[in-house]
Amino acid sequence: MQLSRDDLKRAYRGMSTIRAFEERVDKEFALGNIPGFAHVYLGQEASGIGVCFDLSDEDQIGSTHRGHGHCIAKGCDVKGMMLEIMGKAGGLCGGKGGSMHIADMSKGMLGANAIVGGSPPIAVGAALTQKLLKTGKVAVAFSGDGASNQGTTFEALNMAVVLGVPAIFAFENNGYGEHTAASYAVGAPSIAERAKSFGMPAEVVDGSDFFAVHDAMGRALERGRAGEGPYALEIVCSRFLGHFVGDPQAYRLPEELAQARANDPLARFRTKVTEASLLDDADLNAIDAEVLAQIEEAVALAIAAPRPDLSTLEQDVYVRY
Amino acid sequence: MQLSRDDLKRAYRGMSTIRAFEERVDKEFALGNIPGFAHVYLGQEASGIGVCFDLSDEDQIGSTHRGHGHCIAKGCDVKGMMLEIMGKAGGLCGGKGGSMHIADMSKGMLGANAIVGGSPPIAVGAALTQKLLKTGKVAVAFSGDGASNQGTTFEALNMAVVLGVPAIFAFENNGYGEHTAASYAVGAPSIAERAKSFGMPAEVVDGSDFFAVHDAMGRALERGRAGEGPYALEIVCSRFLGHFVGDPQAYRLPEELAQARANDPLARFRTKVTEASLLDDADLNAIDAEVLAQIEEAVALAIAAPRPDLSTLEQDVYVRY
Amino acid sequence: MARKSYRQAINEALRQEMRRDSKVIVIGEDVAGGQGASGETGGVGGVFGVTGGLYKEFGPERVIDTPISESAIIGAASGAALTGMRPVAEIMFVDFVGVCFDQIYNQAAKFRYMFGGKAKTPMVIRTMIGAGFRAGAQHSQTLHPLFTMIPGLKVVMPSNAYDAKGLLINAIRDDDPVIFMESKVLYDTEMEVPDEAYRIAFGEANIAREGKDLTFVAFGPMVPRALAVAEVLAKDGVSVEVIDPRTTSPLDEDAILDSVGKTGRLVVIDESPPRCSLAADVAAMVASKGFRSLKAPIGQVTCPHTPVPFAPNLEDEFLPNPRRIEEAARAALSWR
Amino acid sequence: MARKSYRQAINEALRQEMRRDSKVIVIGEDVAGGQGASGETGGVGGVFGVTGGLYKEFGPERVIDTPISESAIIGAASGAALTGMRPVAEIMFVDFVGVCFDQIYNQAAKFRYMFGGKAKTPMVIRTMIGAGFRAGAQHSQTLHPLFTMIPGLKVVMPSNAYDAKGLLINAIRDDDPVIFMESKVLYDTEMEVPDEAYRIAFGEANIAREGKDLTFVAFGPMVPRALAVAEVLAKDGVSVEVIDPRTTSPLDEDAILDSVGKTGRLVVIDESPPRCSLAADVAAMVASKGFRSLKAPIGQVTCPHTPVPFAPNLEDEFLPNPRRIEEAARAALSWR
Ligand SMILES: Cc1ncc(C[n+]2csc(CCOP(=O)(O)OP(=O)(O)O)c2C)c(N)n1
Ligand SMILES: Cc1ncc(C[n+]2csc(CCOP(=O)(O)OP(=O)(O)O)c2C)c(N)n1
Ligand SMILES: [Mg+2]
Ligand SMILES: [Mg+2]
Repeated sequence: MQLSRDDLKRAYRGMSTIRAFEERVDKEFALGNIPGFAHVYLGQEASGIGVCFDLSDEDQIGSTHRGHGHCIAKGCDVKGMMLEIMGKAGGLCGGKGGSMHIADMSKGMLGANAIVGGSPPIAVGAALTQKLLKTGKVAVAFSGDGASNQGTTFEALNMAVVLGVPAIFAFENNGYGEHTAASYAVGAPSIAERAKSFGMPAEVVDGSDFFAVHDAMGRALERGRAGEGPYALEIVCSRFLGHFVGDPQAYRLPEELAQARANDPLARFRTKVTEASLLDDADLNAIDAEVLAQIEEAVALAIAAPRPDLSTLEQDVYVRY
Repeated sequence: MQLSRDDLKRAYRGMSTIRAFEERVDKEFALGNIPGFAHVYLGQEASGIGVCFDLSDEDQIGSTHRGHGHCIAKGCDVKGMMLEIMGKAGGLCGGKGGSMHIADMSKGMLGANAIVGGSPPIAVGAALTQKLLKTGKVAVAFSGDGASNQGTTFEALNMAVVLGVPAIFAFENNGYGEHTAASYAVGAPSIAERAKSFGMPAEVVDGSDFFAVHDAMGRALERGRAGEGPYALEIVCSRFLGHFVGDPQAYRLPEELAQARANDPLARFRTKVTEASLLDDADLNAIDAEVLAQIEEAVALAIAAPRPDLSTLEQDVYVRY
Repeated sequence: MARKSYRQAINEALRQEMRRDSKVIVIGEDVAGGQGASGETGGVGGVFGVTGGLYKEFGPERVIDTPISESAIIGAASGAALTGMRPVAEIMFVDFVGVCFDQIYNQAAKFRYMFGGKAKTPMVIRTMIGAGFRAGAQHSQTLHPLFTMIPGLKVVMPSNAYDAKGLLINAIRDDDPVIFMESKVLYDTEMEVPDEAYRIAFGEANIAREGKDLTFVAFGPMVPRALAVAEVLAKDGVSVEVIDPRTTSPLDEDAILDSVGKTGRLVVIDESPPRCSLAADVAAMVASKGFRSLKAPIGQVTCPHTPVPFAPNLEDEFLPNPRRIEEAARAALSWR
Repeated sequence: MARKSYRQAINEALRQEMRRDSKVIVIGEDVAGGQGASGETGGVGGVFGVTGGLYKEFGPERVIDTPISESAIIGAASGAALTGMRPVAEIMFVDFVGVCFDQIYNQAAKFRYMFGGKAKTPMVIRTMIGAGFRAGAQHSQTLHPLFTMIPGLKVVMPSNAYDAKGLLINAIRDDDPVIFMESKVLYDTEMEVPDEAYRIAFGEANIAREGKDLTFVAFGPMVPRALAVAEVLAKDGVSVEVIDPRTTSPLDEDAILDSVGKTGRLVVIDESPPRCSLAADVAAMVASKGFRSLKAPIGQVTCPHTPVPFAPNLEDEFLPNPRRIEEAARAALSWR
């Protein structure tokens, strides 16, 4: 698929935003400004952006505990996100959700999900809505390699085939579920082949290459929008950092980590578009600079913001009780 | 695998026992002598007997709601079973379990299971014991085509591969999960292929042919006993009657039911062994007669037996509390 | 108005709501029946026939049969609800919730709160509850305490056909996730049920019988039992008030406290093992908020701390039965 | 004897039991860590390091890492237990039980009863509980009521390192399924813990502090909070008895009733939403069996009927905090 210069800038801006956001989360976490845990998306930027690039606000996604990148890719406001992650008033979920529960219905973002395998069934439901209302839209379930072994995920694959809904299963295989390698925990030779055996097309994609992801997603989308049923992508990518911010990662050799960095999706994008003279370094650097400023602003805002009012504690459990 | 005359008699006796037992359950249910539900195994006799034929009491099986055949195949006492199914004192579970919860640890029968997909994870655990204690024994998980779609079953498949345990997944595909066809509910082209994609050998077997089942199980057992890991069988068979005793089955055409009967596993066995002059009709008829007498005795005993003593109500919740 | 069974009342509620609102869909195992089979499709309507006929009227897009995959059923319902539909999902027997519990308590019930009030999940989970059917330990539970404890979920336990219809219509129109617990032993009980649609609000108890000496609080299938014992006691000149809260979450605390304020004596009749039960919940609430009114210890008639046994005599003894209810009533009455 | 943290005490219990009995195995996600990875294997020992070092000593056959498949983990444990092993399975955060609940309550906990007493299932499920970690709605629950209601399961909630060791050893040697709930906020708390193995029996409460004016009953991480408030009240001359039941099932009813018999006033402090909670359970039990002793309504300090909020100030307010505990105590004391 041929992308315009504007598209390319938009793609890079997305990846750059995730990169800057997550590096800052890592830093703010170390500074004690982020309560709880945080799982950052560094190294996987091309996946989220590639998958979500052609989605509208009416296409839906379900995400994971490692959801910041998906949120950004789906158009969530980074200020609202940073406020949320810091547990502040004005956060996308009023400070009640936190890093693992960011959602924005208005953007078709049905929620990060702290339960591994939580999202795929829900995404099937969103895809069912798309089918029943004949919207021509789709629903994407992001899952990790680890989540690919959860019973709920398997059920969702089969259900999507049986109901013939436009669900796209984006398996982000970053090689690890926490501290255990996918090579150990996924008994199957391939997540994509396993998904295919459920009765849907599936392919393995180089997840550090935005263009590869975007192309594959194009095929998945075509099928979904045409009402032909589900699709699965195994997006092979790398986690630059540990499972959660602070994980020392003794289980990964330095060489492996170096290799991941050498395959940096932003760098690869830059090389590709500059070598093809589609964009030049200045274009990309300008985006990086804008993005950094935007994140800086979000962080400043979030740090300065107050905590949610205590009166909100018992609000919004129900629409009405 | 060459079977002796005694083996053949034993195989036929097993199938005949299941047949007679289940036909009687159907009848006693109609007479009001069996409380609750009953799911009979009529038409699937060759599967249970073929799978369990070479198992010892130390090999374990986990069963389903349609478990009478598995119990008989694994050597459970038919008197104890009939008492149990009628809810009487002296039943295999003291009358507390009923049709869907018959178990006999001394026979390696870890329980019928009224939760679809309940058994496979448990069988993986039993297989783990076999592996850790290096017994050379296996554990079999019986599941239906319907159960093949349950998340717990999928997890068990993957877990068995990852842990490398001697679990054998016997998927009895009788074409229906309750009143819904497998062709609708199993999105995959084949249960066996789907299991294979998890990383284990798998094959489709004619489940109305005792010899085919027994042969395939031989291959599964060989792998299991050698400590080489799990195996899956998709055993294609027919349910002669409805899902539960009393199901009118308007969703199945008479032709389909007739076809199932035409493929009767007992009749096929008889034809095969008599045509090959391995056994003659008289041998088989004698077995049928013996079996009928045995079932008659079990029923008479069970009908006459008292209900469990009320003092047992609060017993055996715990070993000690 | 005509006599209708509890089953028919539920069926009618579904049908009327589906006619009224095209966003209402039914999804579950065999809610149509016969999909992919050689014979008739849609002739089953659930193992107990409760969704009978809906497939014929509304077709496969709105009466959706599924594989045996309860997590995917609940997820499909909640995902559809988040995005604009009003699904009515069926978990055939409540006992099966263990395979999909995460999708209920961590997902559907929590969305609204976790997402800061910006999502709504208008879905109903219909399910069958209760012992007395000789269905054994994994098909006879009630498990309402499990749901009542979940913030974000509403829990409905109709005890008769009239309530079943009005409460189900209310559940379908409600914007929160609701679990609707149908008593399988009540399906064939009949009474007058209006033909038109009507709503019964949640959190409003029904005073099933007025009285002044003793209060019974009972849930779902225990209500007819409580009424029967009240009738027996009436012959002895004891006047029992029977409260049917109809929903356990929200719970109509006022109705219970008012009644105990009048009678001073309370027996809670609850079909569940005793620990962390609704009986305990109500007893603790009254012991806190109605302390001054209490003239006797609160009686709790529950099941024992055991799984549901299969044998009919054991199961009958397991259930809060008339003898045990009456004993508890007399103990409460005799306390000075 | 040496000072050990709650984490170390648990680790030591596991290690000693694994040394004693080769049938004891540990199974769960990342209980070893690093399987299949390029670097070190076994260096993780659980996300909070509780099983640290076990892999190095006992190897992959006894410290078994699994895929993220909790139903298969619990099933693997119960199937192994039925056939002769004594597995200790880990469900990392208790919040995840929803994906494997069937394997706990319908399977492992019911085997013995359903099978007429002919099976035993000696397994332990270790899991982390509680809020205060800013981990959000799906990683901060306690859920002990969910387990306490299950016939066939035993439920352990250690509140300190000494108890943690003795209770875990007892759990491993117990022939029934036991859920062992570790408080993540207590992992780093230290005290003197004997080096040798010792057992603490289930159903025997610890009188964590003696007193005569008021009884506190608290569970797990709420025990230190109860003790702290008791200390504050002592400065005002109020003598509070603090009961730590240690196991919620079985529950040491006698210890609670004896204490209330003495003090006449009870506040239950329970980290869970209020409905069908342990607070309600204990309050109802005392309101039934200790009715005559009660001089004041029973106070229940619980969380509100909400999911666990993420923002630290909201979470601190959500938890039964010292202010709310003290208020409840003063209300109970002031009642005439
Ligand atoms: C049901 C459940 N089990 C376990 C966990 C703990 N956990 C959180 S993230 C994670 C690893 C997930 O791995 P993967 O799906 O590959 O995603 P990644 O972290 O690599 O993005 C685990 C085990 C959980 N949150 N939910
Ligand atoms: C978790 C769960 N969901 C649904 C049911 C209800 N149910 C009992 S048997 C059955 C059909 C099972 O089909 P299959 O696995 O093919 O076995 P078969 O009855 O054909 O032997 C269903 C849906 C159940 N018992 N457990
Ligand atoms: Mg991963
Ligand atoms: Mg079947």
